[in-house]
Amino acid sequence: MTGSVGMGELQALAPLLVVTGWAALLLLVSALAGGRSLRLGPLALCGLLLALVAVVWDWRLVGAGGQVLFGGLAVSDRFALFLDALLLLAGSLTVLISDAYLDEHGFADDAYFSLLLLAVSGMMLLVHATSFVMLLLGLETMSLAIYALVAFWVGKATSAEAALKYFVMGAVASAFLVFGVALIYGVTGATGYRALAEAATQAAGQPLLLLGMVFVLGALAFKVAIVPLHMWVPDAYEGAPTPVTGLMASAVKAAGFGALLRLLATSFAADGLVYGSTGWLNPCWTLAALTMSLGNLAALRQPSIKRMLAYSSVAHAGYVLLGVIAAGLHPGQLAPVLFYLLAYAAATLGALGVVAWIGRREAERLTFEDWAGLARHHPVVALAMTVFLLSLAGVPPTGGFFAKFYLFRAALRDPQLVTLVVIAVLNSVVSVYYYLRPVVAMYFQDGVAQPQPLARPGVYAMLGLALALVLLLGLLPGVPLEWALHAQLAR
Amino acid sequence: MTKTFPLLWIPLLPLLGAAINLLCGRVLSRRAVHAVACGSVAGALGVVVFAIFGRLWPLAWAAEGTHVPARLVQTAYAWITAGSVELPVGLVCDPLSAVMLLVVTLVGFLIHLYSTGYMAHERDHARFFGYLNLFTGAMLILVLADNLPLLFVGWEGVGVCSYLLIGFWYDKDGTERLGLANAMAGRKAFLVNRVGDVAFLLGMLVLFAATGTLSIESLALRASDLLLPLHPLGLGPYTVAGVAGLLLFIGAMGKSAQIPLYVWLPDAMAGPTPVSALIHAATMVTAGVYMVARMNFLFMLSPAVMGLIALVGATTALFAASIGFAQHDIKKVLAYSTISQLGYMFVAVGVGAFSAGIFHLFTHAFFKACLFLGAGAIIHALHDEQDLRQMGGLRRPLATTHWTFLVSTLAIAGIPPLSGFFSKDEILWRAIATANPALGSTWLPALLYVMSLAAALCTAFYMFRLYGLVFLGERRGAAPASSHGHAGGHAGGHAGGGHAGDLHLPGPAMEAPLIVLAGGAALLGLLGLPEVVGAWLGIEHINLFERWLAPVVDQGARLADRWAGGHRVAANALAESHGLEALLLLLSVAVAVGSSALAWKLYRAGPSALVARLTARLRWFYRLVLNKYWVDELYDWIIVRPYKALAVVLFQLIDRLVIDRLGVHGAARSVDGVGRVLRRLQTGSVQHYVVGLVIGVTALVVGVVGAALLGGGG
Amino acid sequence: MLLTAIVLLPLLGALVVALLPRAEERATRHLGFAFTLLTFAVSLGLAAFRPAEAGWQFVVQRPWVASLGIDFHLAVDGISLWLVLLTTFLTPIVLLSSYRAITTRVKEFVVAMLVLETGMLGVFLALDLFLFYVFWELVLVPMYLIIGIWGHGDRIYAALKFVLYTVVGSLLMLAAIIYLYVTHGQATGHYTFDYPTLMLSVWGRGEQLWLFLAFALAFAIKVPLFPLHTWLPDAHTQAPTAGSVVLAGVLLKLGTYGFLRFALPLFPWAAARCAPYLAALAVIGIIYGALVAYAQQDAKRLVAYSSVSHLGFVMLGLLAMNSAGLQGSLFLMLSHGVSTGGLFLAIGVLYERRHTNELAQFGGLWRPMPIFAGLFMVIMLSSAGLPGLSGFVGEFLILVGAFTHRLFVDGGEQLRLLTLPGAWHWGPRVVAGLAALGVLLGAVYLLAMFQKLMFGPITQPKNAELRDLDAREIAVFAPLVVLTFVMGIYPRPFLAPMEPAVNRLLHDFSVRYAASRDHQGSGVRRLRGKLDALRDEADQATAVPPAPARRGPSALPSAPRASELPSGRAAGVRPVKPPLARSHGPARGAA
Amino acid sequence: MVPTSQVLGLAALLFCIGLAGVIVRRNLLIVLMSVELMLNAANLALVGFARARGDLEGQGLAFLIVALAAAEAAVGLAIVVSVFRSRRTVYADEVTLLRR
Repeated sequence: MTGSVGMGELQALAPLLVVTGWAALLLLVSALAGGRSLRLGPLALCGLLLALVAVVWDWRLVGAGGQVLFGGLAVSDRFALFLDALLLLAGSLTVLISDAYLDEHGFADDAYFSLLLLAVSGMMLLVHATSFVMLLLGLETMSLAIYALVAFWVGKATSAEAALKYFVMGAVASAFLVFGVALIYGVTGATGYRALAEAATQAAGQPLLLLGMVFVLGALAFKVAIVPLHMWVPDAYEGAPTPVTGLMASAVKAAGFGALLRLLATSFAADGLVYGSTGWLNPCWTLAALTMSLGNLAALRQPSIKRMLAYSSVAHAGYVLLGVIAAGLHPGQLAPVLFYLLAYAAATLGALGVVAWIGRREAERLTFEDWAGLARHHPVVALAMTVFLLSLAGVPPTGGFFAKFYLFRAALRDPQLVTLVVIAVLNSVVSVYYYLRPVVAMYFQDGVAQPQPLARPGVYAMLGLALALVLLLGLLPGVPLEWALHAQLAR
Repeated sequence: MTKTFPLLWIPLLPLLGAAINLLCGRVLSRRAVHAVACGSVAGALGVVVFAIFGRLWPLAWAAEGTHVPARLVQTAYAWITAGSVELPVGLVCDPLSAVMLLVVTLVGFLIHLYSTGYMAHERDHARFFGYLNLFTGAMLILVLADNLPLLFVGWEGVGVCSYLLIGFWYDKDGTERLGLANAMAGRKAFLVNRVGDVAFLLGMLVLFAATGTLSIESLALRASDLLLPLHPLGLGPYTVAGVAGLLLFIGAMGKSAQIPLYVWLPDAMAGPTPVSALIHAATMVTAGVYMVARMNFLFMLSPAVMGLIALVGATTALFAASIGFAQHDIKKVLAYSTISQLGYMFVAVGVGAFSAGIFHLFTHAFFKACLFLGAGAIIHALHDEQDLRQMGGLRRPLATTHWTFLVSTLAIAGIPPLSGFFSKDEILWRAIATANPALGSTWLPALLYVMSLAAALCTAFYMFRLYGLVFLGERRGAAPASSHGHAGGHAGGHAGGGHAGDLHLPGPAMEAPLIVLAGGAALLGLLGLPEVVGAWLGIEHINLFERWLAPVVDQGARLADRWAGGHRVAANALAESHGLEALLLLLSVAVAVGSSALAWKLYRAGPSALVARLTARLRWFYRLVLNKYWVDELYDWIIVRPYKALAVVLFQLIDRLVIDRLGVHGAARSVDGVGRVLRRLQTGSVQHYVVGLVIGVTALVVGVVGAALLGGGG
Repeated sequence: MLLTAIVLLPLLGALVVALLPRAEERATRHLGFAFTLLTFAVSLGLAAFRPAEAGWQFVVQRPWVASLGIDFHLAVDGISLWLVLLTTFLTPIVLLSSYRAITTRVKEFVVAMLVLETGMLGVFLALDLFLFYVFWELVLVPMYLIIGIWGHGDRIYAALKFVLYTVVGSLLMLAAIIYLYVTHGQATGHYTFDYPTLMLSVWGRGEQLWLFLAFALAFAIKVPLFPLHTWLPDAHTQAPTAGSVVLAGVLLKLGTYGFLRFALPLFPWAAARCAPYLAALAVIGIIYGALVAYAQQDAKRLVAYSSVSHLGFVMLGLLAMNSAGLQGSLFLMLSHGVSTGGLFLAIGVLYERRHTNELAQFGGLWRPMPIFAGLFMVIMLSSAGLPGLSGFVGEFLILVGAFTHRLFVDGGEQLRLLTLPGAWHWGPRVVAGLAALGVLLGAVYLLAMFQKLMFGPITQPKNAELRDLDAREIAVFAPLVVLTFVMGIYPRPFLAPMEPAVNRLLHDFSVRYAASRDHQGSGVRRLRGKLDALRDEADQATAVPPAPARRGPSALPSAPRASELPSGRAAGVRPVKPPLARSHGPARGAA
Repeated sequence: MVPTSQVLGLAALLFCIGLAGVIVRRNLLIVLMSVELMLNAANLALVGFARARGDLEGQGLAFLIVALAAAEAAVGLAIVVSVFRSRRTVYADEVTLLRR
């Protein structure tokens, strides 16, 4: 335990507190506002940015060692803070674009933003959690808020359906999680990661423990859409309001992987649980291969760009998993995963942002035909979209390329992963094909009618930021890389 | 005996002329174009004359007796240097190249002059003269080169020029048939030559690999390397000299139209007649002979190849001559006669009589050029009529042409004392008087002699048939309307020529060259009187030509003595007896005169009844000869068509089907198929998804926990 | 500095052009053209190149991503010198030629062209493998757009085919590059992509084979080598003239350059094993390309196949691995860039006038357009390898190189790079002989094409009143034709700077081969002893001595460093699947 | 005094029943209830273990989960209602607009 108890913890908690508080504040404001719809977007943005400041502030505060919170239930270390920053960034971008999106599609925005902030706070809790209690709390906060956001498209059948599927699957998943927690608790008597870590080293081989581990990891794998637990993704992503889709693709995934990494690196780090036929590395190898391949292959033939991006997010989960495996083989190697999550978040948010931009109340314009000839009428946005797609495909000089390179680099440190890297490479080849389909439509084909996109400053600001981020990560990756390298787990 | 001399100017002048005419010919006046063209060649001629008689001659005198050839050299600059390859632009003028230089520049100049009249009505004459100059330049490079790659530059350069000049009338009279036919002929010439050139290239590679140099002089110094054994394709062993010599000779076959690569030359007559005279009679086609003589040391080291050369030469001579019998196109007759005469030259070099070969080349250049130019004058006069059956009785109207033509005909027929007689007889004599150890020392000379003699017989006959059909008897065939004729019409600047009836008479620009060449054809034989004459007159070395060339062309014999010992091409027992030589001399005279007289009798007044009966009697032979033994058709069937077919098949089968359809598209389609299947799995029912989730988790459980249980909870 | 300027000027130009209003088409064109001209002018600064020196010159080296040892490292030597100049020379010509051809979305076109130029120059100049790869991929996108937007016919198919073909190779190459980087770092503790530094180590034979194949695939596709060539005809046929010219003129050379610079010297052992097969493919390509070209009805497609044939020559020269062969290859690369580029320009001229490439549509063009015909003929003859023009020099040297191929490496072992194991006397001489056949076949299809276009009477009335070249077009062709003559008549100045660089490369190859021969097993091994030559050059290359900042990991917080310390070399590529064993890497206690 | 193993067995049984319910029942409301059943199975296990170990962590966790279950139920019902509003059905296999 560190010396400073009360005050230090509060400071370390500042980002979380700000976001949660702000969510409540927004709720309050909208309640006071009564029926009058007022634009809470800017307010929400302020909250997120404030939290971002807090994160920067904490970064120096907690130092490399990190700061334990609530007597070990959670921790505030640079790993968590890095992800916090990522989540807040993703949240801010979502907020930026949501404002226009909401009144375009006629949502009642009273609860939307507070839900959004709530979701973000849940995710932050998720990455800070060092005990199953906090894990559950964070997970459920996040999930419930997201369910609601997905269903937010009132009167739109697909929205409700998406929410339903996500919810049912999610509920089952959390049931597995809880049961897994129970089993682990039963075997080791531990609900905190550290305690579990010690206990697990003794009880490494025990079937019940392994069963519990599988359930817990399975539940998290579900959240980050690892094949075969991915089947909800395309439907939920497609049905949800596009900004929410962006949030799910970027933030939820990041948070899920954050929790997964922390759990694996602290609790399930005992050799017996990591290596060999009973370790988690082994199944992860298979899952990673499956996830990349299936995600990419299924994306090939999608008629809807939104759905295609959904599958692409599945594929990227596979790449990240590759990074997780590398981290498992070389503990401490978290930077590749973090950097990848960041680059992917920027690119996918941008791409979905364009999807949101082009869609109007009367027509969501998701098919490739709808995009034909876009480059003629809106060259800049078309270029931006191209950059996002290239980044997703991992073509230099974009962030996606550098992230992929950095990931492969980490993986190739270990000869055992060469095959998996080759599989990943071949997958990237496949992915190039479908990532280029929108480009073909935008540049090589001529559109029937000139689209009237959602031309609002918020939207353009969001796209501009995403674009800048993608290019920055590609051209000057040095600085963010330093941060990612410093983002170590508390020890 | 070596001096430096700015030889570069010799090829440079014509090349500059070409540049001027090709770049800005269309803005220059017709007169200026002519001036540039003829002027540049005349300049080259001037330099050559000065170089030879002013510089080389004294050297040669000084070097008399020694085996060191007199040489003028110049190394302009380093051309290609990479790794072990070091090729300068080095020029050398020794007695051998001197002869060629004289021929090329002198005959060349005359033909340029002639062309100013002949092409007077041509629309883009600037292009014509540009090409002609370009050719002259390339030919001079070929002659002067002191290393093989540079020689190859000229070698292919003249090929290109002939390609361009044959196809000069690429849209002749705007008629589909003729225009394309001309272009095709040009292409054929270039490609058949390329076949030879590839062999030539390989020959150079072999030499370089064996000796590490391609400079002709240093190759001669590496005779020992040239005798190293070689196993091409694991066969052999052959000597380097053998393999390289064979390859180089194949190159010569192409350039000098020997069997089996002669087919392009007859078609090449599609070009303007001066071109036929310059390129396809006097100079370019003799490049092969020149090259063999130039590389004599190489060939002398491999008797087998020498024998092959002689045989090919003799066969070609006879074969082509026989075709000459029955051709109706005046230029075709001359073309086949050219082929046959080239055959003679190869017989000569094949039996090691290099000087004799070059001598025949020298005389042939004059009388054949004269014949072609004469034919040109005739065609010109008859408004592009080339068919012998439409001619006759031109003796009086075309007096000058007639006389010069007659002289040249006598010369080529081998009637003494005209030049052709001496050069050809020298060859015949050396053919029988030389033994080749590789191919039997007795039967080969006999065979060569007989074939050559037969060829001589044919030559005399068809030449006089030609003469008779053109000049004697009465004019056959309707006089074509004056309107028809050259593109551009006859109005306007007529190089001094006038009209007689429908005839279109040559002007002085055309007649002067004829006279000069005829003079050459008549007298130049005296430079190479046979030894037997010398014996009678009691003069040593009466054969000036041989004396002049000896230092260069005997080099091979010396090297062969040194390295190959007895195993070399050398004079046989017969060579000593002047009696036999005299006898054979008389024999050949008899043959020439006899067959000439026969032809004269048969064709004095157009084709006589006897001819008709003969052709009727020997119809199959006549048809065979008339259709040139169907060689073109044969090649078409065994080479051209299969090649086209193969190309199409490869494209459709390999590229389109195997690689694209099966390979590329196949892979794409299979990946795509997987994608479709995966989409099917997404049924949309949430409960199926839950099943998927359960399956996944169960699989993990089985994987991990199962392993643990089996592993005894290790 | 100079090199930085050369590489980045076009990019700057692209940015500037991108800011112009799209209405200003003329201004856009002129500005773009001006920028390419400027680039060319600047690149003439390379005249200060010291031809006698083998080493790197004009070195630029700045850290880019310090923590990973990625540098912005450019340098030029006798091998890349002319390729750079070729690029800067061709691009303005191409832009000029496109003035009338490209009428839609001019701005995008100019931008794409400029970006493309930066990419190509970068590939030739980059000495940092990471940087090299970035430029390599940077070339892809603009070319893709050029084919897809301004192409004709089945352009989308062609564009996709081009990209996917290329990506297949390049991504595997990326994996190989990273593997080099990681293994080198683990063995030496010095994580770097620096090519001269990597040249100081050799990899185990097994690894070399896979790495070489990964590199070779990427390059072979670009070249393109025989079975991988089918993207080229489509790309050429559908691309706009400008695209085809750049594609044939420069892009294809990226592949051969890659072989020469990276694939062969980095993995000499594997290269020696694979060379015979590559040589066989090259020869097949020479003959096959020439044959198939003859079957084409479409002029562009015909020339495309001619490229396959010519690049086969280049590959053969590279594999001959002797001074003559390599210099011949480099020279033929230039000559092919000029002549084939010229051919595509010429066909483009016809397309502008008649909007077709069908040979059957033409004939007798000499009458209406004599100037054009003349220039076309010179270029055609050069492409046919006529002595005295540029094509011959390269082909001749390559044939000499291949025919006299005899390679002895350190320790006197003789390598037979052109002899297929077990094939009946399939030796250098047969290979060269077959290749020489290409000289003949080349003339066959080129003359056929020329005749179909130019000779015979005019069959289509449309052709009767075709304009001859105007001043602008002559200005486009003149430099090419002049260069064709110069390179053919006085090639020495072009060859001179190549010699030392080529010899150095040969020396490196032989030393590195010997080293990897003695290096049983797998893993990285630093070259010691007789490597002074290599060492010196590496030192002179890294003018900026590796500062601690560039040693990457050591500058980082404890955890990563602990794990990035030179590990005990996880040996070789072990059978991968299950179970994943504990890595022999860093002691996990450190974490 | 029931041994922990039996408690665990019962919990597992309940969990499986709940899972089966989720998979086979068409009616969404019953699906929701099945989910609750699964959560409670977990709770049972927790409590059982807690008793066996005699510490309170398990109990606390159980309480938390009860709360979460309640929240989930609420959101779930809301979603089912909105589905019913838009589609006029509560049968899972009829809600398949999004597929392929």
